[in-house]
Amino acid sequence: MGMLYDFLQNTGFAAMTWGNLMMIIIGIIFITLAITKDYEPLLLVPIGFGVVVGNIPPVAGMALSVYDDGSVLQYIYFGVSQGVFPPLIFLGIGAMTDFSTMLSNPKLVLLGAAAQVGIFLTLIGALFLGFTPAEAGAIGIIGGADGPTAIFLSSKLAPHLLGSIAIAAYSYMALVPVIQPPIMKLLTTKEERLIRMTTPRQVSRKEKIIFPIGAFLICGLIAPGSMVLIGMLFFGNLLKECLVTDRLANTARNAMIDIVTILLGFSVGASTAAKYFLTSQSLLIFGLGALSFCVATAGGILFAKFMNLFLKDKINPLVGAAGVSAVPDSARVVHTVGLQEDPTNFLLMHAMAPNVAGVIGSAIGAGILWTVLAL
Amino acid sequence: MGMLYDFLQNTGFAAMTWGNLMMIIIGIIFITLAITKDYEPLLLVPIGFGVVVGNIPPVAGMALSVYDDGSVLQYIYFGVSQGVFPPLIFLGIGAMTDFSTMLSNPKLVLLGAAAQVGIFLTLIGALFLGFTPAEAGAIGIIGGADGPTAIFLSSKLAPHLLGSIAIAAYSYMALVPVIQPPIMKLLTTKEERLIRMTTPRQVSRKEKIIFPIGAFLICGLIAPGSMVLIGMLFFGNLLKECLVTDRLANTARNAMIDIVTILLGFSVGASTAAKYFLTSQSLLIFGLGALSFCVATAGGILFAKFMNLFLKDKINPLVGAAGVSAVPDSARVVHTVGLQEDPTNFLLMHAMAPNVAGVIGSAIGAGILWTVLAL
Amino acid sequence: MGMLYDFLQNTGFAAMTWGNLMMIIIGIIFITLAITKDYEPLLLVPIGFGVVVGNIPPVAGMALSVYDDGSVLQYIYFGVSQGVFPPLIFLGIGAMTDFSTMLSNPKLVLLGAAAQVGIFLTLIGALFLGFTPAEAGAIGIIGGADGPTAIFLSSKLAPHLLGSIAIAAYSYMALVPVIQPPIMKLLTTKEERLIRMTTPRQVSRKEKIIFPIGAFLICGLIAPGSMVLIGMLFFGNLLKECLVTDRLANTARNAMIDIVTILLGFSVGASTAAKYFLTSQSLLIFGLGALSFCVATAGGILFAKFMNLFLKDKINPLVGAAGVSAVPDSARVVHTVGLQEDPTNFLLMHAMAPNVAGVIGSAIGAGILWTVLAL
Amino acid sequence: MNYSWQNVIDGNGIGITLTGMSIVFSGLALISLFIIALPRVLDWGSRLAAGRDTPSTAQAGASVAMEPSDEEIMAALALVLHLELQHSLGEDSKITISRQQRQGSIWASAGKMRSLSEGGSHA
Amino acid sequence: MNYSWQNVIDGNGIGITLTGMSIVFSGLALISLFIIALPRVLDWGSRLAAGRDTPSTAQAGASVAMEPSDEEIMAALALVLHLELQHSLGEDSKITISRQQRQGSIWASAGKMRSLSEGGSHA
Amino acid sequence: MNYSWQNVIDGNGIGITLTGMSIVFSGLALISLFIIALPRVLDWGSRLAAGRDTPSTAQAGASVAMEPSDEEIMAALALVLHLELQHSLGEDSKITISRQQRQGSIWASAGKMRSLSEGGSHA
Ligand code: NA
Ligand code: NA
Ligand code: NA
Repeated sequence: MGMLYDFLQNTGFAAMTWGNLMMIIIGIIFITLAITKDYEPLLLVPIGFGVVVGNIPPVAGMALSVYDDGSVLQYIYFGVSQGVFPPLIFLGIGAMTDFSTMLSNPKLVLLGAAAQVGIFLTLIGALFLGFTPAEAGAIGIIGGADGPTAIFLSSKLAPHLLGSIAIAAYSYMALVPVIQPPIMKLLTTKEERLIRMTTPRQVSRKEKIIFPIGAFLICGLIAPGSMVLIGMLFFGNLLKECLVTDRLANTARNAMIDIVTILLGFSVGASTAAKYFLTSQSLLIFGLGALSFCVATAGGILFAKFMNLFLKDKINPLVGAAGVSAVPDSARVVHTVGLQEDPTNFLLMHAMAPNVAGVIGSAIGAGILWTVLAL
Repeated sequence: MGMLYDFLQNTGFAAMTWGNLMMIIIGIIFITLAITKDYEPLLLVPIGFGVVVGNIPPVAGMALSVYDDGSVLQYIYFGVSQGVFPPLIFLGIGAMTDFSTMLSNPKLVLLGAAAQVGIFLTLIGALFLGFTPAEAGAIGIIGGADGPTAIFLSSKLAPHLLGSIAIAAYSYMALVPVIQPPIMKLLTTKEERLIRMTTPRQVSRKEKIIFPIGAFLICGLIAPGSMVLIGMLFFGNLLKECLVTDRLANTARNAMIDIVTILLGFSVGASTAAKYFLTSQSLLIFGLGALSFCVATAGGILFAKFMNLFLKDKINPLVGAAGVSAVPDSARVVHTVGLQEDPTNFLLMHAMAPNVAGVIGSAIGAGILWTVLAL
Repeated sequence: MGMLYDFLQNTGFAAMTWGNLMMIIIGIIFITLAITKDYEPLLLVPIGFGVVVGNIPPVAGMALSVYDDGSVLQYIYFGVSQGVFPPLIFLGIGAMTDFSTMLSNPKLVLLGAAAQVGIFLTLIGALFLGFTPAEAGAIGIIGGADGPTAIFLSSKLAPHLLGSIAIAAYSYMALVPVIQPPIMKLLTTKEERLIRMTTPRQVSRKEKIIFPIGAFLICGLIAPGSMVLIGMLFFGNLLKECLVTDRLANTARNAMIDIVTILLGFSVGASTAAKYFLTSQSLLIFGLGALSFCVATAGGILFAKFMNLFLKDKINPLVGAAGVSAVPDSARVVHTVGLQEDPTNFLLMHAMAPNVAGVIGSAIGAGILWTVLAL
Repeated sequence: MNYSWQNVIDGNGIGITLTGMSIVFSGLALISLFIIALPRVLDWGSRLAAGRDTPSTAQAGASVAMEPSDEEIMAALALVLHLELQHSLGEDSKITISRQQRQGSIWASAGKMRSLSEGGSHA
Repeated sequence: MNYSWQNVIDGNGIGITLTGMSIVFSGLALISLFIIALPRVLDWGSRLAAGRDTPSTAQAGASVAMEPSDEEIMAALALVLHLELQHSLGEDSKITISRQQRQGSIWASAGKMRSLSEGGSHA
Repeated sequence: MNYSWQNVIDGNGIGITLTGMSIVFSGLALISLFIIALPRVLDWGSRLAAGRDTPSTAQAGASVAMEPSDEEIMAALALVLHLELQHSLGEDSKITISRQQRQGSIWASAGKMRSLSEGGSHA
């Protein structure tokens, strides 16, 4: 019976900490929110279950967790820790994204640049709080509101904070419908929210095919650090738009992205063992993350108002809020807030332009931060 | 012509051994049985062809076989040797398993525990025959009647026996319709085989969603070594049951499990080069494996009869035989044997409950053996 | 502003070389040809975009390109550099190939052997030009007209030439409709081109199932070096033909081959950074590659004419040109050239026999070269 | 190899077996209890949520749920029939589960955008 | 950790922010210019190809293209309706994008061969 | 690099070529012989199984099988037509092979269970 006693000493019940319990409850809350509120279920369900799995107390000497050499979870987590999964997800996103809203609204692209101010002001905030420059860069990218980009940059600049940054990024992306509307209403007048925008022109197949190649060259040459993320995004988009590689585009946006999403979400979740995750740093990161989403939203809206000073065809400044990316939730939020003022003013198509531009903008931002801070 | 002569010296014809020839014939028999008898074709066809490929005599100095560093087959076999493939298969199985038969028949769950006696008695037998404790544990798991679990535990406890254990496990799983019926008839009376069971209650969506999380916590905390296998099984099941991640569940149970099954089966087969496989140990393992399936079947049936001593609503003891797992073949066997006695007594739904419970039971067993024997 | 200046020093605009620019244009030409001319789009689009990505000038100190340790692209390229992707592609090709044309035309199989003379004469040419024997073998395999085989052998014999050899092989495969017709017309008379071949017999399911196993044993035993490629090809074919593993065959020829094709094409393209690619060696390789396709085509045609000296049922010598593989383009070319002479003479089915035999022939050739040159 | 019971004793075979079977039974017994408790807790929770004013209908619903609907009896019969036919018809009668795709969350709208614009008449 | 502006200065936070925002804006502004230029260059190219004899119709075509077709207005309305309904109907009304397979290039003919021979009456 | 026939001799180019072509021809000739022998062996096996009492019908069947059925001639014509049309219609006329799923073995019954219970009326 000594063996039974020894074994029971090694069960999770014996080694359970309050931290583990708290994290397991957080994981279950993620799953519950995903199922009942439909907040980003494709990410929050895998992450939530991963959090539960990652907080089963480990047995000393057994290779179980993502932090134990040679464990299965570590092999899966390898795609996260080396930054391999995010570009593959971008490949799939490229193969399902239609850039034609952006092609027909070129001036709205700048709103996707303005919202990236959230990245850099958060970086300043993180520096102020005492994080190292590399850590501050990785924290700032939460303001990019783009999960794969945040994971990619964290894996390069601050692997020890990857779990917190990824969880913060995905949490706030899920909470975009809660965070953005008050800021949008605060910074715009009723007249501004009623602005109707002109119907965009149509885009030819040729433009759609040439766009991903040209845009990749611009991004890759101006910020080579963004080459892999942006390259995969536009590669996927070319597979989709060129029409002769439909079967590849279909696999990229179905089986491939699904497999990577499952493995990425689950293993990111499993990396949040209480021992590594429940630190004061994580708390600061969550605070800075909330700040970054607010700053980014404000940045987009205010820049839209600034552009209106010079434009004849006014932009509805609500559309600026979609510049934070968080595709497509922030565009939907813009649409919904617009409908509240005028039920016949459909902003969704207009909001998609800064929305996808914001993805490009934050990937460029990540490339810059990587180059500046890793060298 | 010297070169031609040298080359011919390196062909497989020249280096062929009787062992290789015998293994090639075994591989072809596997394929033939899979095709003509429909015995587990998704596993026996890949394994059989892998056996044929793995027994082409190697060329000294060339990296060809799973045992040669840097060979393609070794890279594929990596997922087997490190235990990565089995949890991924469990993810897919979770995404295609409906636990509602079990949720509506909670008492039948215990039959899935009883059948695991096959694991531990086989372990004792293997120790008796002189295997080391770690080897004995890996051999015992054949009695779990679950291929991925057997491969996972062997990769951790006795990698040098992995091929034999995997082949034995899959062979006997394929032979379940041959092995179980005589034992079932021997241990039950005609009256017992005629017992009709009450229609199970229906299960709500909420129960189905909460079940995988709760059941994972129980298993993970009581036997942390089973965390990865059980975690993936219930993760897959949550993806399926929560309804908001259908696309992930679909990919997990289609493209993902297919890819892993192809690579796992083929490379396990290819690891059975005669030189490593045709040993007296393999023969003993096959003997112990047959024993373990018989013991497990008997364990399930006898425990059902034991439970009937206390129950008002009697269990048909045939259903106990489904506790060995070998999903879904042993449940089908129960159904078929039941129909032979009474063509209107449909036991399939009842048998599925201990059947899936047996999967959980043997994964817990594997976790315990890993913890006890690897430390 | 010093930082901005430093950053601009690190942009691609600053580091761009004429070589990079030229390669980017070549990449764009590949994409354009694939889209407008439908030349092998599934390969040329990924390769072309990869060439563009791989020629964005790298930033010193950052792990970006396939040549930088720990970069994402290097992890993806790993499947190419270790030869893992080509066998997986062969698995998918096997699962989509119907060998029944070959089974019903056994004598045409020899044409697939004759065309492999292109491999060996090119090897002699490469030796003459001063390449080492291993390099010459890798260059010769371009004459096999089979992309995965060329990549596999290059990764084993001459990794530093892999990019050039792969690009040459795929380029000429895309250009088969341009290269072959003049040679075909030059080497045949009008009477020969008008020969009608007898309708082939039908093939039973049993033959189709036994064929991949028997043919694998012949190839594997006679040239063990071809074991992995040929093994995967016939494994995939068995999955398809045995009918009991349809779901595996479907995944192998859809999701699995698509994922591998995307990653292989993109990373092969990305390995063509001007610095490594634009060498006089690459130029010689392209020259030898063109030669090899011509020699292979001529070999197939002339051997068909030679066989006609002994046969009562004459072979249309055009069919010999399909022996170069380049499945299915060279068979289509044969069909088209045949129709030009006689619009009612359908050669496609006849041409498919040497076409698939050519795949087997060049894989055997690769196995021989690997064995002879790597030892 | 020498066959002997001493090996079993040295390898602590009995201890492992007793420990193992105890834990396996405990684990599955806990799951069994969890399954038994789950509908009761959910029922109690939903009654709590409903303000305790309709306990009778909730219970009625539960008892109704104990009996399978005609639809399900038909489905069960169809399954059995299917399984029987499978034996006689062999491989070609295997079921085919059609693949359903569901675009969710992040990518859903991108998908919608796409189908919208590709449905147009341009290019 | 000590909170202080000195950290920001030491970490060159201002410099990074100014550099970063400049590059991000430059990048997206260049993309914007590229998008603006693209249809003009294509238009100019196609007019060049057409021998400059039909500039008026090309321009007419361009202006026509500025207005959405009835078909597209319908599609947009359908989208909006769909998005609204989604809120009220919940998860089960998510769109399903059917999977289309396309066999191309290398494997296309193999696929054709297959469908041909499997469609036959033999075994 | 220096171009010379000496390189070829040093690299044993002729030997490799002769060896290589011999082996390639041997391999494919063996496959050819195997293919020729296969139907005869199978035929002989099935006649052996049938007790040698119906050799004439077996041979008759074989000769019938030599001629393609109407169905197959139609299929061949359709293929050719299809290939021709492909040239004129371009990319949009590419074939689409629909994806068929088959749930087998281990997971088949799980799949059936699923479709059964999900088809029911409960939650
Ligand atoms: Na962004
Ligand atoms: Na079991
Ligand atoms: Na070839």
